[in-house]
Amino acid sequence: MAEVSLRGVRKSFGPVDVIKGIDLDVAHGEFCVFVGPSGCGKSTLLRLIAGLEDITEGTLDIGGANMTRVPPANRGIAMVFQSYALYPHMTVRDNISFGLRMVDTPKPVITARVAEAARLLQLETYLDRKPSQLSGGQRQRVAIGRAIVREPEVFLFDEPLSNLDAALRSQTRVELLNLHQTLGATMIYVTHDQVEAMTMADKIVVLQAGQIEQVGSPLELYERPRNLFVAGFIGSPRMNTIPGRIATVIDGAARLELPGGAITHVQLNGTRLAPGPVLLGVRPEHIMVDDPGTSGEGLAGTVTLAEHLGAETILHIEMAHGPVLVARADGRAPQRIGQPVTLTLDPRFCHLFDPAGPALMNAPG
Amino acid sequence: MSATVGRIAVAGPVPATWWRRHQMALAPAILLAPACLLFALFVIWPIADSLWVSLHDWDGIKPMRFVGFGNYTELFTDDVFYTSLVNNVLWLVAFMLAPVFGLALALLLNQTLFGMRLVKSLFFFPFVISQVVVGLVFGWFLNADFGLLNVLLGFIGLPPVDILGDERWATFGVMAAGLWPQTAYCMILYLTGLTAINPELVEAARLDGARGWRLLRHVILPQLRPATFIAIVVCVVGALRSFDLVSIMTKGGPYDSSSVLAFYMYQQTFASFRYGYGAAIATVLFLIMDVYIAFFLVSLLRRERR
Amino acid sequence: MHLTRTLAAAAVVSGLLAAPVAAGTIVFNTDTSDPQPKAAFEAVVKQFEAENPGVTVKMNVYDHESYKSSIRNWLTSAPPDVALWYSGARMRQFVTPGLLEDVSALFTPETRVQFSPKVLDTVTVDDKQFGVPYSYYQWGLFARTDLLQKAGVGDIKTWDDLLGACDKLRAAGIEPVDLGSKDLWPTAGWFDYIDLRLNGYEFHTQLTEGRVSWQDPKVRDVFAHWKQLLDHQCFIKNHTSLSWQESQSLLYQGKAGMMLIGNFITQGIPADAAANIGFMTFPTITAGLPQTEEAPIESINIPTGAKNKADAMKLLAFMMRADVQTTVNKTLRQLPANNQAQVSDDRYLKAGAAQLGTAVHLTQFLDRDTSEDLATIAMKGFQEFMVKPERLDAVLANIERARKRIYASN
Amino acid sequence: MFPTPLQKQSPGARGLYRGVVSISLLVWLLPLFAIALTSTRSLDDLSRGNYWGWPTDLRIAENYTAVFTSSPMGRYLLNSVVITLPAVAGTLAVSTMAGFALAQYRFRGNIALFATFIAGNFVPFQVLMIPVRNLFVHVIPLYDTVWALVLFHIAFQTGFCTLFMRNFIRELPDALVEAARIEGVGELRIFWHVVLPLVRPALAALAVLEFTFIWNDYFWALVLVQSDTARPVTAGLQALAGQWLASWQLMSAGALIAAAPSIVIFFAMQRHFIAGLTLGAVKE
Repeated sequence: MAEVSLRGVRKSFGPVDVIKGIDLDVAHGEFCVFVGPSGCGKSTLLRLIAGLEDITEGTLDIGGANMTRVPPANRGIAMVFQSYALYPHMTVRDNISFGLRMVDTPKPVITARVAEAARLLQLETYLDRKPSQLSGGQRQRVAIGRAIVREPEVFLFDEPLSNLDAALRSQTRVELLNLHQTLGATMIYVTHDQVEAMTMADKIVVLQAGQIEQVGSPLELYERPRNLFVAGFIGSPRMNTIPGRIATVIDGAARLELPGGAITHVQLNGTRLAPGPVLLGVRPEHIMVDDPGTSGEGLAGTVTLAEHLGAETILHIEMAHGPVLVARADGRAPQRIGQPVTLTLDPRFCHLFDPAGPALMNAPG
Repeated sequence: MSATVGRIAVAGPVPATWWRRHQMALAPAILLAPACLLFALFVIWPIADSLWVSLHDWDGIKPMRFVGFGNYTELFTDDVFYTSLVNNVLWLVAFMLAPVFGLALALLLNQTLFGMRLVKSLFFFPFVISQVVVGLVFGWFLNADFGLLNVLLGFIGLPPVDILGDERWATFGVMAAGLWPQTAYCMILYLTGLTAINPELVEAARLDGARGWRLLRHVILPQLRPATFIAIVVCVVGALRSFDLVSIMTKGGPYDSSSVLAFYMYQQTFASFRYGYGAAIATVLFLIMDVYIAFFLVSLLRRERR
Repeated sequence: MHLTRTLAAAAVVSGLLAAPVAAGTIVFNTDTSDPQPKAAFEAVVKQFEAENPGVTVKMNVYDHESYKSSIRNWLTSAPPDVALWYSGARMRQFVTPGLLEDVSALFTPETRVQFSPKVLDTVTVDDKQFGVPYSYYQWGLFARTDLLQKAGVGDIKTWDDLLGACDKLRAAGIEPVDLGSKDLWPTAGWFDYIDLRLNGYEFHTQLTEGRVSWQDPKVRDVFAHWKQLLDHQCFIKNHTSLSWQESQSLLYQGKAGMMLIGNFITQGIPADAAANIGFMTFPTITAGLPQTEEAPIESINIPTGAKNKADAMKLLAFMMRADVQTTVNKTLRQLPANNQAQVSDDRYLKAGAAQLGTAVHLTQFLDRDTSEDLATIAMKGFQEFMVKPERLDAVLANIERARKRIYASN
Repeated sequence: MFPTPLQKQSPGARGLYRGVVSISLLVWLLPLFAIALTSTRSLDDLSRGNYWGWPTDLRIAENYTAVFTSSPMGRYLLNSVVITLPAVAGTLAVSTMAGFALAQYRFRGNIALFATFIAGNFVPFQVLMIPVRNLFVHVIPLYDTVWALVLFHIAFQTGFCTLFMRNFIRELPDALVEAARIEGVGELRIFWHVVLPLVRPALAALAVLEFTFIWNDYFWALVLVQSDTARPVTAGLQALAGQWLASWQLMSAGALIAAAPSIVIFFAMQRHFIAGLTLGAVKE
């Protein structure tokens, strides 16, 4: 079994703390994605697991064994680098077999493993080429092949798709997931792209400034973000946040004053909240856009931009007294730029946040 | 093909030997050892030893006699030392022309017509030649009796000049020889710099209406800053180290008027056998250079930190 | 330097242990890189080895100029068994710190008489001999007799004759005196001779030994005479940018009348010019002074640290012999130091032998008679004076400052 | 491109440009033409004062042969080769190892050590003259042998070459080394199998550059050797200058012979040479 667990892991470079205490368990066979903005420490965390950086404090266990001070080669891991790290002076075959050759693996074993990896990754016809003669996607597969032949218990991926174009990226995502199915190994995957995280992960770890903001399945994070950061990071277009005030709480529902004096009501579902400033969070698909006058309680605004994506239209609406909101409308939405509209927030899908960050209440829906 | 612990052992038969465990610390030490050893023995220690020798009176035979800063105080009263120091400053100033000439040449030659590659190489190759040969070539070119320069002066009706034999001109004659390869070097730096400028940047500037001198001044030159930096670095180093040409063309003469610190030091050491005094001159040269090394290091390390 | 010394000692010791020099081998350092000296000493070594079976001589041939500095290195670190060197002050500077071996034993009553006292003096310190002189040569004016005749110049016997010759040659469109001062030392020939002829041997010796001020009126007098030569436009114009070799071609091409130089110049005289180039002694200035001439003497020495002194002494004894000196000097085109050796049949050497035979005193030339340090400063001063005579005071002050520094520390 | 490419201009302008460049080149190389011309003259020409006219009869073969027969020029050239090749090889070896260590490992004093190499590279080497000479005379008995020069050149050039190699290796993706490390490849094997193949272009550039630097050295040849058995061609040429004073045709031929190897290397490996020289001239 190859579960990975980190306990109180810290990393500092000189006086700078980069990783500030991480506790995390990745189960055997899980596909775990570290996601976060650049500089959040996700790559460093991966390198700590790989053993490329020394852990300053805390412990790392892989497969139940303490690996905190074990050299990378002995941790039972393999890593695929963002740049693929292919040796330009070696053929594909030599690249894939390099590590095995350097630790004196018997020749027949090498041959068999390279053949198996090449078959799995459809690289058989390219084995004698140099990396410079391969396309981006092929190079990527070679890098994975090099990891596979080591037959590791844990695969580490450091933004492996960021050098591919959009079409290839979604295709490779699927291939990687298939590979995960086939190999059944634990995979830890670093990306800054929340779409990748959402589509691939069994478990997402959102990192920010060296700390874990939230851990959970993609839908958990999407629906129940623990704080403003996660709420804003997961989902595209991002969640709208509107500053407001809880004026009164009556019968488990809050009366919310929004900028410009608009009023809306939010069911608190048992959460006890006191009057005071809050941020109202609502995802674009939960804002209904109507012509003015259709609904009495709506917020008035003007369309400033309409992005027609075919299946849907992303409308940017400047509120009369407040921020620009983004709403996801039907692909054939009739609204045009400059047009005044009325917005209705679906009360079932409203989140409330403390202006300092933590979620006060996630949407019940 | 699911992974098992047992199979990993085959993939990575990496016994955790003593070497394995410590190689991250040992490898750099081993790799650095030869360089550090050689550098310490032939560069670092000699600098210290040279400073030590400079505090002594020593002719290489008799025991060294400690004289404190005696050699240095003597420098203050030594006319030849001053002449050499002033000449070094002149060299420094004159060598600042090399980047200017080099840039001019680079601008002239930065074309892609047929044959320009060869032309550029030909312009460059004075730099490839040994200074000994450059010295001989120029010494002869400037020869008072039959040098080509005087032949050419004769054509336009000017009297011959004895540049290397005249205290007023000797230094300039040697510096001219020094500028020849130095300009070539700067030229190649600028040519490379010009090639590396993003053409879109120049096009954009042209669209904004910048042309000729203004384009050069406001767009091209700032882009050439790295080249200028290196050009100045090598010119300063070249000017302070100047020895070969002086030694070959004038031997510091007439009567030390074209001497430079490096040459005067050599002469004091090996012609007058004043090791301590020679070392003191070397120290002064070293101190001048230190200011500059410090400047260079600071700017380089600052870049490193970024 | 302690580290160096300790390591040096260790290196020497290990060197001794590691490579014992085979008995019967002599290491012989020479500065005979030029063709004629090289041939001369190769012949010497061959003959010596033939006469002393079992002894082999290993020659290390150095270039003439760098020999002067490198001898300091190996004399103090890894001395050979035998080395060529100069006599006089240059030798004494190595005798004082005990780097050269006393070879007085070679100068038995029989051999001693073969060397004139003035020659023997130059290898003698405290009544002990530290080298064997084997060769020397004369200095004087090498002149184009044909040009002098054409310009109406008669014998140059006195100072005024010399000044007159300058005027006449100049009038005839000939550069009177050829000189190449880029190497500095040719100027010292002029200084030495004017001083010797004007102030005499005693004063000159006091000056070169650092016992007299360079601002002494007698020294100023030397420069006053020199100034007369400048005023009479005796010297060629571009002498500062010419080496002595470069300058000599003016003499051969008939563009210049005379040159004050050592006999070594005769090696380079082209056949067609030889007939017209004569030798004369430098003219008299002060009448009645004992005749003194410049005659640099070469000698052969044994370093104190030599490993095979027994065989080294044999080589010195061999070099001392009249017959050997005859052959060597024939190839060298110089004069044998042994007065029983034969001067080779060469008119310049015959003239030189005659000149030096009558001389009462011999000097070794400024850069061998005084410290190299002082000589270099002085010779640069001479060159500067010749170009800018008005700077004489500064030049002399500078030399005097150096003299005080150098001779105070000794 | 700046200045404006001439392809866009009239043929007349291009012709004018070619004229200007040709004349500049002629003036620029005039001293060299002069020396090349002289190396073909007969001695008669020179003694008759025909320094600059057309040679009355060409003596190319004679003069160039005479250089070798009348002087130890052949020996000097051989010495230069024997000094330069091991010195270049040694410098590259030592500095590649050091450059790799400084670029790839984090350890205390890394930057300080790096700065020391850079600073040492700029030291006016005359400062080292007396101690280094004493070292070779008294401690390491190699004075007046080619090995003194070889050793010293390796040591001194290590400063520059380490700076060069360190920066080059620094530019290589760290991942290449890390990937090998994860696969259990030993550090020294990483150096040999991964880094060395990757730095080949830098090695080529440095090799050419160092070849000319060391080949052209004059100062140390003067300080550390003195006999013909060890003297390289630069110092040899200067020594011959005394012997050949009147024989300008030999002097010129000798100078050209001495310069030839570095010129040949330059033209043969121009791309590498310029790449080495201009490293750092492009980006900041």
